Amino acid sequence: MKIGIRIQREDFDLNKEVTALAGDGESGAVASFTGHVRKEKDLSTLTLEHYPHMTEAEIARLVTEAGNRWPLTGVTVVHRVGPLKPGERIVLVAVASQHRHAAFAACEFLMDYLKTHAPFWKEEARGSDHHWVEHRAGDDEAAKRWDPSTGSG
Amino acid sequence: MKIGIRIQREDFDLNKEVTALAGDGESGAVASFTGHVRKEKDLSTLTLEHYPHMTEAEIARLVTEAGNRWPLTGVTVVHRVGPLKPGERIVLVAVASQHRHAAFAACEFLMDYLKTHAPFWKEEARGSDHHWVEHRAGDDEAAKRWDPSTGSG
Amino acid sequence: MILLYFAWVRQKIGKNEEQMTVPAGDVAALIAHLKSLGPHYADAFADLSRIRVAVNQHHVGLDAKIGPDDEIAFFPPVTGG
Amino acid sequence: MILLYFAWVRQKIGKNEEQMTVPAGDVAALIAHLKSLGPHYADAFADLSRIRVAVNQHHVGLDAKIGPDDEIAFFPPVTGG
Repeated sequence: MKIGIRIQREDFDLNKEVTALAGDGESGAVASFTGHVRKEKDLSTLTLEHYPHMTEAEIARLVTEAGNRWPLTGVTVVHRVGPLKPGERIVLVAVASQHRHAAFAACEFLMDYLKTHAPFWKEEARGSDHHWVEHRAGDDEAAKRWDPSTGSG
Repeated sequence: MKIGIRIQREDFDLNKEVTALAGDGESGAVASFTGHVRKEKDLSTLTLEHYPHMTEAEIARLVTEAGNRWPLTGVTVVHRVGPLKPGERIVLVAVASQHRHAAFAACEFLMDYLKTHAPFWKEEARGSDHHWVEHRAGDDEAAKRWDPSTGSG
Repeated sequence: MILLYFAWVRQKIGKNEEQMTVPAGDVAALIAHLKSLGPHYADAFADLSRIRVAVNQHHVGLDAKIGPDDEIAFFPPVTGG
Repeated sequence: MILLYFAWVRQKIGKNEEQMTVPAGDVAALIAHLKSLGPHYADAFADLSRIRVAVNQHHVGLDAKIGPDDEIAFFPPVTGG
């Protein structure tokens, strides 16, 4: 399995990332997710902070878990940090497989776990007000779906 | 909901398509799927034929159905026709929403229905042998998951 | 009515499309008529489990009614995506 | 041990990281010790339901054992993706 994990300030080129994953013809299916900063009243900047080294390590653990659960040929995760404007991309998770349902499931699993496990924090600037985004309980529920011990996965 | 449906011989730029869908900040989530020609023993060319006009009409019906089922802000479907080489992209389905689970579900729904409803046919060339790809029963099963009348969706 | 053929149905029959005038009826009756026109047609329609039909660009079953102004397409189960 | 603070935990305490020597024990004991160091710490750790902990870059609970060579990080529930 090809694995690429990058934390960076710069934007990414989705076309390049997907071509790098699947352009060799080894996998027929690539499911991708991109998260974007939503335009909201007064929101001028969303700034992402992270825990260097742990971020990469935690994402690598999640990718390994995904590779254990589904037959994947490659995973690319790119997560941006620093200040972002409405409409800009925050995150890319791209999963290649020979089977489209495996690619979709693993991509959704990775997003759900990234939201609950990867050490990133978002701070919103609205006018002169800065505040930290609160963790959403719905994200915990989403991640629990994948945990067989909860009986709902 | 922004809707884009294109049948074309040329490749597409995934980055551009996703930026067009979500670069305005109206939707926070874009789930995308790209299908690629797999490299297989002796496979030299995969040629796609379609039923002009019905293809676009049928995909438009599927997109409308997806928009009825999930809160979507945009859908782009690009399907290539003509001769393709191993590793080349065949299809893009990109779905934008304010909610990532809606984006994922609608993207997978559209792929499952595209595989069973959109009038495309693949012919493989292996050396001097040409043959039409057989429809996969597994694709019918996948599409049935979304049909409440079957009791399994 | 106009008849359209795709993929191996097109190859077996040896044409993309043709105009035809037949009495009003359903798709099954049209197929029975086509099979009587010669061995190419008989071969194309030999196994109806492998044939799909669209009338005016909508998927239909063999019992769909058809009339003189309809566009009727015959093709194998689809394999796109 | 080295302590790291992120997001509003970092802002409340007023530093990114610090070295500290405390008796071996668990995370809960370390937090109790930190809260005794002054109002900034007491404020940061006032509601432990809002605090998450990593030891050596792995998520852990408050009962995790820690030693002198460990890297211990305190932060709010994560909000990436």
